[in-house]
Amino acid sequence: MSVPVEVIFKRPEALRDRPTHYCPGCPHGIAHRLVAEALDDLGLRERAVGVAPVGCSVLAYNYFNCDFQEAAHGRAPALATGIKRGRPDTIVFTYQGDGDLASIGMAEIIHAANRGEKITVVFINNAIYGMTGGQMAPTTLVGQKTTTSPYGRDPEQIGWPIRMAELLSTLVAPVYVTRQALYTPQLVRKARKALHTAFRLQAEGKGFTFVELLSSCPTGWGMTPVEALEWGKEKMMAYFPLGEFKKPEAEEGGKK
Amino acid sequence: MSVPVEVIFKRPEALRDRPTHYCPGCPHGIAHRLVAEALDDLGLRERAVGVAPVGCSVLAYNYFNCDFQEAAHGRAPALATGIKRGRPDTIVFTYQGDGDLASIGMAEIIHAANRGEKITVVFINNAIYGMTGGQMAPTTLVGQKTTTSPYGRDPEQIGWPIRMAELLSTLVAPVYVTRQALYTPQLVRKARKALHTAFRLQAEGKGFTFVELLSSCPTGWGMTPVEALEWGKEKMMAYFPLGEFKKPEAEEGGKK
Amino acid sequence: MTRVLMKGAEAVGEAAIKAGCRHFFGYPITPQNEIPEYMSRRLPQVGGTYVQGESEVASINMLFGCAGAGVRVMTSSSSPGISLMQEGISYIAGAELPVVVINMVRGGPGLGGIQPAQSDYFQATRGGGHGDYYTMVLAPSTVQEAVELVMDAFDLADKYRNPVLVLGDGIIGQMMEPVEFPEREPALVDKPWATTGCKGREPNIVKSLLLDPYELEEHNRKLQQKYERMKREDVRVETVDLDGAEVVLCAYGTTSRVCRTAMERLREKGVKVGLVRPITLFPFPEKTIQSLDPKKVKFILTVEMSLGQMVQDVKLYTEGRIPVHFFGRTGGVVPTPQEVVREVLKRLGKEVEK
Amino acid sequence: MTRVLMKGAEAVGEAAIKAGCRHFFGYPITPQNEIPEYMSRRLPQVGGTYVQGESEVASINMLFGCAGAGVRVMTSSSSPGISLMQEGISYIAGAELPVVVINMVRGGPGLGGIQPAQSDYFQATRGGGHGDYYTMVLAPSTVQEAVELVMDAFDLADKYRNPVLVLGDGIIGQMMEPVEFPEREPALVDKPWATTGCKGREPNIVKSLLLDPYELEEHNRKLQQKYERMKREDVRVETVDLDGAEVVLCAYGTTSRVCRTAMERLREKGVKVGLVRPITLFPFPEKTIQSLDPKKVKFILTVEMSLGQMVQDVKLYTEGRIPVHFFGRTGGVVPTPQEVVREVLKRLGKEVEK
Amino acid sequence: MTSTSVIFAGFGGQGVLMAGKLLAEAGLLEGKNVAWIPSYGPEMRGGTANCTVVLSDEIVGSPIVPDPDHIVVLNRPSLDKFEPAMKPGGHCVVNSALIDRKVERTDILPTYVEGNTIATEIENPRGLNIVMLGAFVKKSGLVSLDSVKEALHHVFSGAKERFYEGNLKALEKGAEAV
Amino acid sequence: MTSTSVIFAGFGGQGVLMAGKLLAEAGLLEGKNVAWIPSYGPEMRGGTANCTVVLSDEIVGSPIVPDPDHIVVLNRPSLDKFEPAMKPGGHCVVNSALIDRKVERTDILPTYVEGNTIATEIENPRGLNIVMLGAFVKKSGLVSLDSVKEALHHVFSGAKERFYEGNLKALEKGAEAV
Amino acid sequence: MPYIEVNQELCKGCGLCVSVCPKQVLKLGDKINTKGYNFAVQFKEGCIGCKMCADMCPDVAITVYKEVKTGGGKS
Amino acid sequence: MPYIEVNQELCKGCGLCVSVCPKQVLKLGDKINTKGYNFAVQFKEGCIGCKMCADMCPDVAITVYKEVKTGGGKS
Ligand SMILES: Cc1ncc(C[n+]2csc(CCOP(=O)(O)OP(=O)(O)O)c2C)c(N)n1
Ligand SMILES: Cc1ncc(C[n+]2csc(CCOP(=O)(O)OP(=O)(O)O)c2C)c(N)n1
Ligand code: SF4
Ligand code: SF4
Ligand code: SF4
Ligand code: SF4
Ligand code: SF4
Ligand code: SF4
Ligand SMILES: [Mg+2]
Ligand SMILES: [Mg+2]
Repeated sequence: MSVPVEVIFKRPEALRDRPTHYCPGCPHGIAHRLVAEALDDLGLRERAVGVAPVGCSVLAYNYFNCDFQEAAHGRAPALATGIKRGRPDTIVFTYQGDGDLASIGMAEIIHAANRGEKITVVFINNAIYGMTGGQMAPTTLVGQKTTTSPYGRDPEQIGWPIRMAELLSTLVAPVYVTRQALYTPQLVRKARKALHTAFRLQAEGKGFTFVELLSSCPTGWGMTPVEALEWGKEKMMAYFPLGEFKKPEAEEGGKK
Repeated sequence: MSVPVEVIFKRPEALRDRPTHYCPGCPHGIAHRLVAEALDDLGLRERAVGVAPVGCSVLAYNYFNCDFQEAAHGRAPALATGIKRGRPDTIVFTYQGDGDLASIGMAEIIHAANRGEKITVVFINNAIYGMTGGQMAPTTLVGQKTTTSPYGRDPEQIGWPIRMAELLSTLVAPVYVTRQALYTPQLVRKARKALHTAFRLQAEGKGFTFVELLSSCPTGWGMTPVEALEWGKEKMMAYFPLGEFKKPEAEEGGKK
Repeated sequence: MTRVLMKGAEAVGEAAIKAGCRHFFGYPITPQNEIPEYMSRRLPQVGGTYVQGESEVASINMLFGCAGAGVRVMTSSSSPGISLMQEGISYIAGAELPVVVINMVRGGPGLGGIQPAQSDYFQATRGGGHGDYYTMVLAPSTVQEAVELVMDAFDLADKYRNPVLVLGDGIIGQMMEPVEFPEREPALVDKPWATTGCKGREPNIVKSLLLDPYELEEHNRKLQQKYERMKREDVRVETVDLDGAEVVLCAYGTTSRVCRTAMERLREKGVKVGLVRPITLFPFPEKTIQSLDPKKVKFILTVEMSLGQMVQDVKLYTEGRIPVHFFGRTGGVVPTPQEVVREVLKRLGKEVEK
Repeated sequence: MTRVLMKGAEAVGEAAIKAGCRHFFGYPITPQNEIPEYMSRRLPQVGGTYVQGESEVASINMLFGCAGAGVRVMTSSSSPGISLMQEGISYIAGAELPVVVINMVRGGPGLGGIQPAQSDYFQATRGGGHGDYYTMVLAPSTVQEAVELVMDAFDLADKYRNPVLVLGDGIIGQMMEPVEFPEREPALVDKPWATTGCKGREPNIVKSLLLDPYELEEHNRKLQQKYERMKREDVRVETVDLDGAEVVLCAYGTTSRVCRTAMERLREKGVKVGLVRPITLFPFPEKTIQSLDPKKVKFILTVEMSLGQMVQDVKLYTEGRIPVHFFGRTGGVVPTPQEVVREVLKRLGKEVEK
Repeated sequence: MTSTSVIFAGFGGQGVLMAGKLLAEAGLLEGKNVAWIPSYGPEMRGGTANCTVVLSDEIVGSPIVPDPDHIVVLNRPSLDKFEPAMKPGGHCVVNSALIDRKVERTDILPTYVEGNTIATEIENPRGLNIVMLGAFVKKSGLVSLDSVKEALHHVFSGAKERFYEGNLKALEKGAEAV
Repeated sequence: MTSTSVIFAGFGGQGVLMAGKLLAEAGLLEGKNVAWIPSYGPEMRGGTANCTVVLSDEIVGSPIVPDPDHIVVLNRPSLDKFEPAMKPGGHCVVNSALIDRKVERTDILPTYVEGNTIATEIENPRGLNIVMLGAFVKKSGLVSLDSVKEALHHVFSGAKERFYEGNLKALEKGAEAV
Repeated sequence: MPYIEVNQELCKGCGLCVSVCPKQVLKLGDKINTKGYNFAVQFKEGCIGCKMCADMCPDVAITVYKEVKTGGGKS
Repeated sequence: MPYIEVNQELCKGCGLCVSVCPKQVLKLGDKINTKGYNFAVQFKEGCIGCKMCADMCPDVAITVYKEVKTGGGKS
């Protein structure tokens, strides 16, 4: 006799039932799920068009269960601009890594944000180029060793890690700019809320929304997945403070 | 019988004795002179390498009396990086317009600043693309009519003007970030001091220095030179506040 | 409709609008600024959208997104700007999207100058970007033809799901000539592959990534078949007086007009001269070249505003059967009819007027 | 010095250092990441500077500046990244600066794949950027040759004040082979034109802008003379067994190795087969092709990892005197010796083994 | 030769492009094939400007004309530049108010018009270009003055209508002056 | 045929690239021409990895070998993939600790090695690749075991010296196991 | 009592679920799946259905179940 | 008394100097230079050598002079 059971956690509809190519313990998978949940919760899957970056998540289109375009490296915000301007009724989001967004795609993200494109940008900051084998990113921490900063990032030579959320929140047009992290279940739940807010604001036609998610790259960092999350929580969060850097006035007192 | 006279104002040595191609009343000429004076005053002319942009000042190399390279549109900070890294003993400066620096060259300026390249960037903000015939720039004011914003810049459609000095001053590496204006003799004198400071700091090996100069474009704005300066003083300075957004600690109390 | 005097650049803009294009993304550059300017003025009037990209790189990627969403879209630029678009064009060709790109060519290399040139022929016809791809390339020689070719460009882009380049030059862009806009409805086609939101269907994916080399090769073969089809179905060429010609000039765009004037003068001197004017540069009118009769044609003179680029295609298809000569000016200098006349006479061994 | 086993990418890096290159600007991309990684490790040890550009666009412009300042400098990338450099390369060619650019070609178009390809031949040899310019293009087929050609590339760049491209592919970059570094001092030359600060001389100006079309044309003619000089002085080609060959294979880089293996097997089957292996792709070894004897050579088979690009050059210089065939795989698929053997036998009308 | 070319040249701001455009419009109204092509680019800033107009009974061939049939020059540098280039036999219309020298060639037909003076007299100093156009059209007879008037009406309509009267007067005065 | 090719294949992380590299180094030490080429790219992430080593008395021709002479496979997918591609007569060395099937072809020479088990026994579980290499070298005789030892010494020197002993043992154990 | 199920083929044995489970009822098993990973298993009772494991699982390999309280015959 | 000199060929007649001169001693003259510009001139005395005109002149066409005080024979 089987006891009747209820499923209290399962794969969201906006995520396909497929194995990913990510390394074991890579938070890209968590971020995918959170985005998919936000789309499901808000009933936006059938209006959504995602833009995959070039980076480890280049195959994101295989995992999400919605329309997708695969961009040139760094140009996802430009593609998203084209999609949203061409089809204002769609819900457009980009999903970008730190190499993609903060290095080669710096001009595109700043200008899309500055124009107030009505899109949602999901920014996975793992302080490294995962896909190409662990090179230095603009967000690589001071002293961090990577395959192209083999002696540790030296700020005298190449400057300090860029804080994208802070940079973008100095612009007028963006309506929602936040930084969250994926290092613990509690943080993951907060990140989920942030994505929900971002997509909701887009659906309401409010404007440009930006969710930075501090992540890890066990492979690139040369750590086990569990170590990587701990290092992230300790080091990444120390340099990249979490918070909502910008949100619509109405949201301040409103539901979070 | 001629009275003995003393010259109390003359063309600086670092500026060639040549007519420029600029329109009548175009402040590019003023900015050139100020840069040349800074080089002269600090005795840097023979170590200087300027980088000319693509923009009305594309021919700057004809006017300055020092080594020069002419860059691709927007990439002057990348060229400057190459020059300074290749020849650390040179004094390298870029001279860029708002289309060049704030639009196509956004990634290059942010990253050069973020790396803390030991160069000086002179940024001429005239809120328009002068050279190509008066198109909208990222710094074009709200409501301003240009040949590509014929109905006036609409922030709902294309966002608000970018404040570059503020944006760059959020980065860690830059040592000196200031905005000055060229609208009155008093302002011009302050701008001159700012350039002096910037070049001095570079010569001292301090790091990245950035001088934004609010300018005008009588031709692109469709005004007489005098009207243009007045409009600039009233409208440009209202949106783009003057000030020193970043300077080395030691400078605070020191000579200005 | 009556003929109106219009600048080439503006006529190009209006033609795009007539073809149903409501989205334009571009970045200013001389000598084609009148196109974005026109679009920024006109598009809002017809419910369209003009967005000035922050650069040519951004602009071409906006096209990429917009075309992926199934919308007719165009950009325009000139040589340096087009170079910046090469990665994007390669992606768009790889992802098989229909876009229209205008290049009003200017003298190069580098910043070069802003006067008319044809020195981007290789880039346009061989793919300046990476990989085995081609774009269709249309080369108008008058403002009227620019209008027609731009309208056709949208249809061809849709037909082949491929970028179509319109290769003009500073003159085509800046010149005013009388134009008449053909009365024709835009032939908008269904785009079931577009990313419009997956309501009621499986998700659509627009991409150029195929990590498995065998799949990527398969994809390349498919693209190749498309290019072969272009060669079969959409070659365009104008020929003038080829019958009995002892000398054949070959030129496109602006230089073909120079050749026309030169031909008048040559005929006055008793030279039997014909003209092959490729209208599609890719696919190149190879059959026309191949069909020239070596027994009658003494030589072909290719005239370009370059140091010699299209002449390679002419040689490729004559395969040594007819001598192929070249005359060109470059860097923004437009050859004069006199120069062409002189070159032909010299090659014929005739007395050359001073 | 002894032979050491080294990855192609790292050997390229070390060769550059041996050639006196102390400055590297680049951006990661598969399959050549080991070059920037190697440089980031090694350059600080020899007093040099590695700066990771924020993009390929920035990187090539850093080269532009650095070379203008008279310093030996290199970057490396792979196909999409090289497309992004086209504007910069055109500028550098226009400004006549010596730089070395490595392209480890991968399958395209667009993002394509990351496996080895040769489909950037057109881009490399015809100038993917705008304007009438050429870069020298060197194509190594072994790691050892990559070392030598990279060292030569710096000398050639200085000799011509021109960009030199080294065109490898994923295999050349990823493969380990034994290498021996030639003992030779870097041939550093005086660069009186460089922007080093004008102490004691008139200011130097490095630029590609010439607004007057006649001056720009003059400049282009000067460039053209340089390209002609390359054709006279620096063509490199390896030929194997051309004497008496009835079939000539033509291939460069990795595919030339495939052809070598195929040749062994063909010889076993009694086919007299030779090989033309261009080492410089621009200037192309046209004389070698022209000197093939139509009476002896039944056909030329060009083998490429593309849909057919170099084959155009082969055709251009055979001018129809010898049939030119093509065999290629693309998208990252490497042709096998068996396939080449089969293709040759088929063309010869011989029985083809299954 | 069924095709005729005219170059209008002067300082930037003197309105030579508009003068040329009016001629082209007039030609179009008379059923001719026409092409108008300006010099362009930064050399216009504070420098000189010019445009070429080609009128033809057949298809217009090369729109770039190294040797124009006629020229209308509003300043000295333009006369210096284009006088030597002209074909023999054409009209050379000179703004003698600004140009302090005479035409040197003897195989072309000079016409001197005190352009600025006339324009100032009729209190329309910006109408200099139209004065010169009037003079040229009258002298050359290339198109009829009426066609130019119609073109003027066409170009200066709508928002620009207020300039119509002044320019009409300039045209007539120019024509009268020669 | 003077040239021999071997493919080493397994999961990413099993060390197949290093095993191949050691074979190439050993070949070089014996004065042969060698080439080593890895599979590369993102498919390595959590997927499979392999490399090809070619040893030759002459210049190495095509380094890409669709039909290897020998294979050394560390996991099941690799056996499935490369067994059918092999030339007849070659050695197929199988990590039977992980691979739950036998070689199917009858024209190749199978060798089964309990790779993981042996590596675990000698307390060097990461030495699996070297165990398999030892087995292959012993079976094929393509290079001498001594040359591989020398290569091992060369590769595991300096900072990596601490891994030398363990790997030497793995090599020997692998060779002994067949 | 709530419990979880791990999809063996999706699991990559990263151990994140194991590390966050407040009840320590998860571990990586000895068996490997076809990709070679030691997948996670719930090896004892005590799961409280807090879903933390599922929140952290990058491969969405975990489903969390709760027994339904069958109160008064209604399901 | 200080005075200024305008280089006629460099001056573009923009009028900026005229607009800033606190003593209003400058104006654009009637004559044009070879480029067609009405260049600036100091049309009356009263210059105080404040250099404001020179500060604003985009074409560096202005030189400012001051008479040297010849105090006691020394120059
Ligand atoms: C134009 C271009 N340059 C470089 C690359 C190579 N590339 C692919 S992904 C990547 C960076 C990936 O890092 P990131 O964006 O941080 O994503 P992650 O892999 O870390 O998630 C790079 C440099 C490319 N594909 N295209
Ligand atoms: C790649 C490229 N894109 C566009 C241009 C055309 N262009 C030249 S200057 C310029 C903008 C000039 O504006 P700005 O930088 O503000 O300088 P200003 O002329 O106002 O001083 C543009 C778009 C170009 N030369 N190259
Ligand atoms: S390399 Fe890093 S970012 Fe990429 S899948 Fe692996 S762990 Fe994730
Ligand atoms: S167009 Fe504007 S910025 Fe350019 S020279 Fe003229 S006034 Fe100055
Ligand atoms: S739901 Fe909570 S208690 Fe149950 S296994 Fe998961 S983490 Fe442990
Ligand atoms: S978190 Fe997921 S993938 Fe990782 S071990 Fe647990 S169930 Fe497996
Ligand atoms: S120096 Fe001062 S007072 Fe003299 S003219 Fe110039 S602005 Fe006027
Ligand atoms: S400011 Fe200079 S250019 Fe302008 S009018 Fe005065 S002197 Fe002439
Ligand atoms: Mg990253
Ligand atoms: Mg500007």
